[in-house]
Amino acid sequence: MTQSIWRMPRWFHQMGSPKWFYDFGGILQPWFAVVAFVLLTWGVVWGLAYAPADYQQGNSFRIMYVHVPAAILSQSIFLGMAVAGAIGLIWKMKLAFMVARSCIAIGATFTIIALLTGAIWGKPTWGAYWVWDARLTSTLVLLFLYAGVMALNQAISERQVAGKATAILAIVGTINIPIIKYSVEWWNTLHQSSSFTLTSKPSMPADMYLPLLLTVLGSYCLFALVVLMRTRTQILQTQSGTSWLAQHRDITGA
Amino acid sequence: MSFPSSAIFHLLCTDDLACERDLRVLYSGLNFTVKAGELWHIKGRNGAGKTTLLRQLAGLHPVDTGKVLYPRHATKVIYIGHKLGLKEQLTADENLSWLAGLDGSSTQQQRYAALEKVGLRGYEENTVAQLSAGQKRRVALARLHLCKGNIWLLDEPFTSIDQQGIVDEQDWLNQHTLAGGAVLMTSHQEISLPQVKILDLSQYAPL
Amino acid sequence: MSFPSSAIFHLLCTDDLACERDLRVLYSGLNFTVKAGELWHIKGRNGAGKTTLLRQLAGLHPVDTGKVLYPRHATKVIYIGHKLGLKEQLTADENLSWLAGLDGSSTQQQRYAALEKVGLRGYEENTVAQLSAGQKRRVALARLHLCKGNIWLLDEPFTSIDQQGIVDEQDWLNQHTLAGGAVLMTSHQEISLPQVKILDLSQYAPL
Amino acid sequence: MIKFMLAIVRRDILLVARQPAEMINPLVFFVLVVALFPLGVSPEASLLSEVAAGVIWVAAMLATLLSLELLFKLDHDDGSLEQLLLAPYPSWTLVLAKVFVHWLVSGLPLILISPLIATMLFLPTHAVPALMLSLLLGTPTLSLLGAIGAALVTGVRGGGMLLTLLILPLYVPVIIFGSSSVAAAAQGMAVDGYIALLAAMFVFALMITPWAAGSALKL
Amino acid sequence: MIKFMLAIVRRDILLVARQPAEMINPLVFFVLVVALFPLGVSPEASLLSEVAAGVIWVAAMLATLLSLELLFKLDHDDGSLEQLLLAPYPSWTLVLAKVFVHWLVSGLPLILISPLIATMLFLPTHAVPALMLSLLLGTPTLSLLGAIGAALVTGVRGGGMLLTLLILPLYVPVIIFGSSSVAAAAQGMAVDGYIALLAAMFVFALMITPWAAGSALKL
Amino acid sequence: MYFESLDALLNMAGHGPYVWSCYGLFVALLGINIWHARSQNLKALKQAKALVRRNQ
Ligand code: HEM
Ligand SMILES: Nc1ncnc2c1ncn2[C@@H]1O[C@H](COP(=O)(O)OP(=O)(O)OP(=O)(O)O)[C@@H](O)[C@H]1O
Ligand SMILES: Nc1ncnc2c1ncn2[C@@H]1O[C@H](COP(=O)(O)OP(=O)(O)OP(=O)(O)O)[C@@H](O)[C@H]1O
Ligand SMILES: [Mg+2]
Ligand SMILES: [Mg+2]
Repeated sequence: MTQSIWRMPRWFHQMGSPKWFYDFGGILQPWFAVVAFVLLTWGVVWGLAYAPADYQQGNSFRIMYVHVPAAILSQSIFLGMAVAGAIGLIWKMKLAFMVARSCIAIGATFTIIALLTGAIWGKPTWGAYWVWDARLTSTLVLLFLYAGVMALNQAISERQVAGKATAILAIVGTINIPIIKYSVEWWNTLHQSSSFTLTSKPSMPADMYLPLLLTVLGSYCLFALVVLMRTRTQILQTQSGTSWLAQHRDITGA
Repeated sequence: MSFPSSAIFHLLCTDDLACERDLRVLYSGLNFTVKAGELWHIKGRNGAGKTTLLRQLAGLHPVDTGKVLYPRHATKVIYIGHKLGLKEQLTADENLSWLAGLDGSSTQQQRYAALEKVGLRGYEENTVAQLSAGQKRRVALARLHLCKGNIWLLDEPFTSIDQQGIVDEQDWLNQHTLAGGAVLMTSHQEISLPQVKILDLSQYAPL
Repeated sequence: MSFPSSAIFHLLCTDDLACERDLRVLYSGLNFTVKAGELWHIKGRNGAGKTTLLRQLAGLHPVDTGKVLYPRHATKVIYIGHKLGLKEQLTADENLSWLAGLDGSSTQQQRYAALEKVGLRGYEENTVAQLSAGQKRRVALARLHLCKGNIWLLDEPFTSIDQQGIVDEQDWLNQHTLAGGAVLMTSHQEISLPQVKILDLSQYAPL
Repeated sequence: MIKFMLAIVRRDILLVARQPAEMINPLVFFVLVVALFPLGVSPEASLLSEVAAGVIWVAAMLATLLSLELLFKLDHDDGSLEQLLLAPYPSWTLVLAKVFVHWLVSGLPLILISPLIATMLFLPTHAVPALMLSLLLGTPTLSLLGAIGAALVTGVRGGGMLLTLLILPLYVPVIIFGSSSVAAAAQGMAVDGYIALLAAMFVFALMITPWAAGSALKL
Repeated sequence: MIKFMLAIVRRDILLVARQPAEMINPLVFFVLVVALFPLGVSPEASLLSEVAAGVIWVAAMLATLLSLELLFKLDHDDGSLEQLLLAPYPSWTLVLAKVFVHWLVSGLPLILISPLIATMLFLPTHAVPALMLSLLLGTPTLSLLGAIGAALVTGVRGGGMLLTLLILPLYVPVIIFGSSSVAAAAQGMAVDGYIALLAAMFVFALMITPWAAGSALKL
Repeated sequence: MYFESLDALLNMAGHGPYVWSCYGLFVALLGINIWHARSQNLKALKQAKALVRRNQ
C-alpha cells in the first residue's frame, strides 16, 4: 500500500479532511437524531398498536418491526465498514478508518438484536429458541465476524495500525459473507432436518409493511447518527493537537 | 519536496521528516543528506527517537509527515536493530545462510570467513541459543561482511560487545565508508573515527 | 568447604566455583568473598561466562562444582539480567508495584519517587511497550530504589542507557555501597568509582 | 505468603483487564467450536441432543487447553518468571495464584455461558444444573492439571503442541466423568456418583499439582 | 524471487527438522481429539459412523488452527520478520512460502493418517478416497485463510485466541463442504460437486490471501 | 388502534411477553449504544479543551 492505485476525486479529498467532516457532521447530526426518533417512534407505535395481527402467527408477528430492521442493518453495516476500510487503504485516508471503526459497535448491536429478537420470536412460532436454520446460522457467524473485528481493534494499541488491520479483516469478511450464506443454505437444505423456514415474504397489506418501512428507515438514520457521533469523537481524540481544532468554537466555547 | 539535482549522487535524503508518537512530537523538520563514504552518528538521550528514526529510514515505521528518499535506484539497505533477527534453534552458520539468501546467496566458505572476522571461529556450528549476548550480536553483525549493502542502518551495534570487539567494529565501519558505503548508526558510546558526522536529535525536538 | 569464621560478616562467598557448558569449561577455582560496601566489576570477553556466573550466584543456574554461600541469614538479592522482567502491557508504575510486591509492598508515592530518580518523570502511566529500549531498562533499574536488597547482581546495567544516565547510575551504585550494600555487576564499559574491585574471569578460564 | 500470592493475582488480573479480548477469548473459542460442530455434523435436533454432553465437555477442555499455553510462557519470555522464582516463597504458591487467575478467566465464563450453549445443542433443560455443576468441579481440575504441562514446556519454543500431548492423557478421566454425568442427567438418572468423583479428582489435583508444577518451573 | 521463496522454505523446513516434535504435534492433536470424541460421547459404531465426517473435519480444522498461531509470531518476536520484509521482494511471496511449509508440516501428515482415523470412527471404507481428496483440497485452503488471521495478530501478545476468533468464521464454508462431501460419499452419493467447490475455494484463497496477509504483515 | 384495551395491548393474546421483550431489547441496546457514543463524545471534548488550555 505504498502508492495510491487510483487518484482520488477532489470532492472526495475534501470529504477526507477531518475539519470538513467535523463541521458538516456537526450540522447533520441533530437532523439525523430528530428524523431517526420520529421514524422509529412512528413505526414502533404503528406496528405495536395499530397494525393488524397476522392470520397465522397472531400478535407475535409484531416482532418483525424490530427484527427485520436489525437483521438488515447488521448486514449493511458490515458492508459499509468494509467499504470505508477499503477507501482508507486505497487512498490512505485516516478518516475512513475512523468511520469504519465507528461502525463496529453499532453493527454488532444490531446483529445481537436480530439474533435475540429472532430467538424470542422462534419460541412461539417454532416452539424452540434456536434451530440450525441457514439464515440463523449465518447471522450467528456474522456476529462472530463482528466480534473478531472488535477484538482485533482493541488488541492493537496503535490507532493507525489497528485501523488498517481492521479494514483488511472487514474486507476479507465481506467477501466471505455471501460464500458463508450460500454454503450454509446449501448445508441446511441438504440435511433437510428442520422443517421450519422463515415465513417467506407474504404479500402484506400496506398496514403491515408500512410500519416496517418506517422502522427500517429510522434504523438507518440512527446508524448514521451513531457513526457521526463516534467519528467526530475520534477526530477530537486524534486531532487535539491541531490548530483548527484549538480554534474551533466547540473547544473555545464561543 | 525539492532536492538539488546532484541528489542523484546521494544515497539517502530526508525531506522535512517528522515523527509523532502518541501525540508527542519526537522530532520534526529533519533534513539531511547522506552521501557515499559518510558515517553518521545519531545521538540523543533515551527516548529521543533514534530507533524510530532508523526504522523510518528502513521503511519499517510509517512516515506520515515529510519524506524519506533513496535517490539512487539500486540502493541496498541493511538494518540491524535491537532485535537481531536470528533463529535461536539454528546454528550461526545456518542463520547467516538464510539472511544472505534474502537477496543473494553465499557459500559456506564465505560464511565461515565472515564469522571468523567477528571472532566466532569455532562457534560456527553452535546454535544461537547457546551463545552469549555479545556472541549473538556478533553473529548478526557478521552479515555486514557477507551481504553487499550500500547503506548500513545500525541501532546500537556496540551493545553487549566487549572492548576489543568495539575497536574491531569501528574498523569495519571505517572500511565500509572508505569503500563508498554509508553508515547511519546510534550509540551512547563515542565513535573514534575521523569522518564521523553527528546528527543530534535533541536539536530537532520541540521545546 | 572452609571459610574463615569472620565469614559470618560477609555477604557472599564462593568456594571453588566452576562452570562448564557443553563440555567447555568457562571458569574454575573461583574463590571470592564479597563484603558489605564492595562493588565488584566482573570482566571478561564476550562468552567468558559473566552472565552465567551472575545467574549461578542468584540461584538461577545450577551449581555443579563448588559452592555459592550466603553466610548471613537474611541476605536479600536483587538480580536484573538481560531480560528485564517487565510486563509490556502494564505501565511503568504498575510494573514496579508488582515487582516490589514480591517481597514487601510499596506506595504509589514511593514508586513515583523511584521513577523520578531514574529520569522517567511523566512516563509513570505509559505502558512499557511504549517506552524506548533505554527507558525500559530504566524502569527495571528503578526497582533498586524501591526494594531493599543487600546485594545487587546487575548484568550489563549500562546497556542502552545514555551518557548522563550512566553517570547517574554510578552514583546510585556508589550510594548503595556506602550504605553497606554490595554490588556485583558486569559491563564492557569502565566504572569510574574508586572502590571498584575487579574480577577478571579470563584469569579463571582454562588455557 | 498470602501477600505474595495476592500480588501475583492482582498483577495477572490487571494484565487481563488491560486486554479484555484475552478474557473473552476462551469463551469465544468454546462457543465457536460448539457452533461449528453442528455445521460439520448435522443440524438435526435428535442427533445433536444425543452428543451434546460430549461436545460441550470436549470443547470446554480444548478451550482450557489452549489458554493454558501462555500460563507461564509469557512470564518466562519477558524474564518475569525469574523474578517470581527469586522471591523468598515456595514456588507452589506462585502456581496456585496463577492457576486461580487462569480459571477465573477461562473456566468461570465458560460455566456461566453453558446454559446458552446447552440450548443451542438441544440438551434437555433438566440436565443443565448437572452440566454447570460438573463444569464447576471439572474446569478447575483441568486448569490445575494443565499447569503441570504448562510448567514443563515453559521455555520450549512452540511448546503449545507439546503441551497438548503432555496433558491430554491426564484429561481423559475428567472428560469421561464430566460428560457421563451430563449424559446421565439428560436421561434422568442420578448424578451424585459422578459429581463425587469429579470432586475427588479436584481435591486430588489441588493437592498434587501446585507442588508438581512448582518443581517443574524450577528446572 | 523463486530463490527468495526457496530460501524461506529451506529455512523453515530446517527449523522444523531441528525440533521434530513440532511436526508431529498437529498430527497428534488431531488423533487425540478424534480419540477423545468417542470417550466423551459414546462408543457406539452406528452413532460414530454418522458423525465421523464432521468430527474428522472439525478436528482437522482445530489442528490447523492451533499450529497457525506461530506462523509469523516467532519470526516477529525474534526480529527475523523485519529482515524478511526488508528483502526486495513483494510480501506475498513470503506469505506463500511460509504457508507452503505450514501445510507441509500440518496438513500433509494429517491427510496421510486420515484413513486410519476413518477406520477408528467406523467411516465406511468407500468414503475414504473422498475424505482424503477433500482434505487434500481443504487443508491448504485452511492454511491460506489462516495466514490472514496469523498475519493480523502478529505482534499482538497472546494472540492465539484472537486468531481463533478471526478465522473460524472464515472456515465455515470449508468445513461445510468438506464434511458434506465425506458424508455424501459415505451415503454412496456423488461428490464431484463438493470437490469442485472445494477446489474453487482453494483457488480463490490462493489468489486473495497472499495479498491480504502480505499487506497485514506490513502494517 | 387494533387492540380493544390497554390490557389487550399488553397481553397480545398471550404473545405479549415475547413481543414486549423484543421491543424492550431493541430500545435498551440501541439506547445504550447512543448513550455510550454521547458520553465518549463529551469526554473527548473535555479532554480536548483541557489540552488546549494546557498548551496556552
Ligand atoms: C435467531 C433467530 C433469527 C435470526 C438470526 C434471523 C435472521 C434474519 C435475517 C438475517 C433476515 C434477513 C434480513 C434481510 O436481509 O432481508 C431475517 C429476515 C426475516 N426474519 Fe428472521 N431471523 C430469526 C428468526 C426469525 C423468526 C423466528 C421469524 C418468524 C417466524 C423470522 C422472520 C423473519 C422475517 C419475516 C424476515 C423478513 C423476510 C425478508 O425480508 O426476506 N425470523 N431474519
Ligand atoms: N544455553 C546455553 N547452552 C550452552 N552454552 C551456552 C548457553 N548459553 C551460553 N552458553 C555458552 O556459555 C558461555 C558463556 O556465556 P555467558 O552468557 O555467560 O557469557 P557472557 O560472559 O555473559 O558474555 P557476553 O559478554 O557476551 O554477555 C558462552 O561461550 C556461550 O557459548
Ligand atoms: N510502541 C510505541 N508506542 C508509542 N510510543 C512509543 C513506542 N515505542 C517508543 N515510543 C516512544 O517513542 C519515543 C522514542 O522511542 P525510541 O525507541 O525511538 O527512542 P530511542 O532514541 O531509540 O531511545 P533509546 O536510547 O532508549 O533506545 C520514546 O519516548 C517512547 O516513549
Ligand atoms: Mg533505541
Ligand atoms: Mg552476558
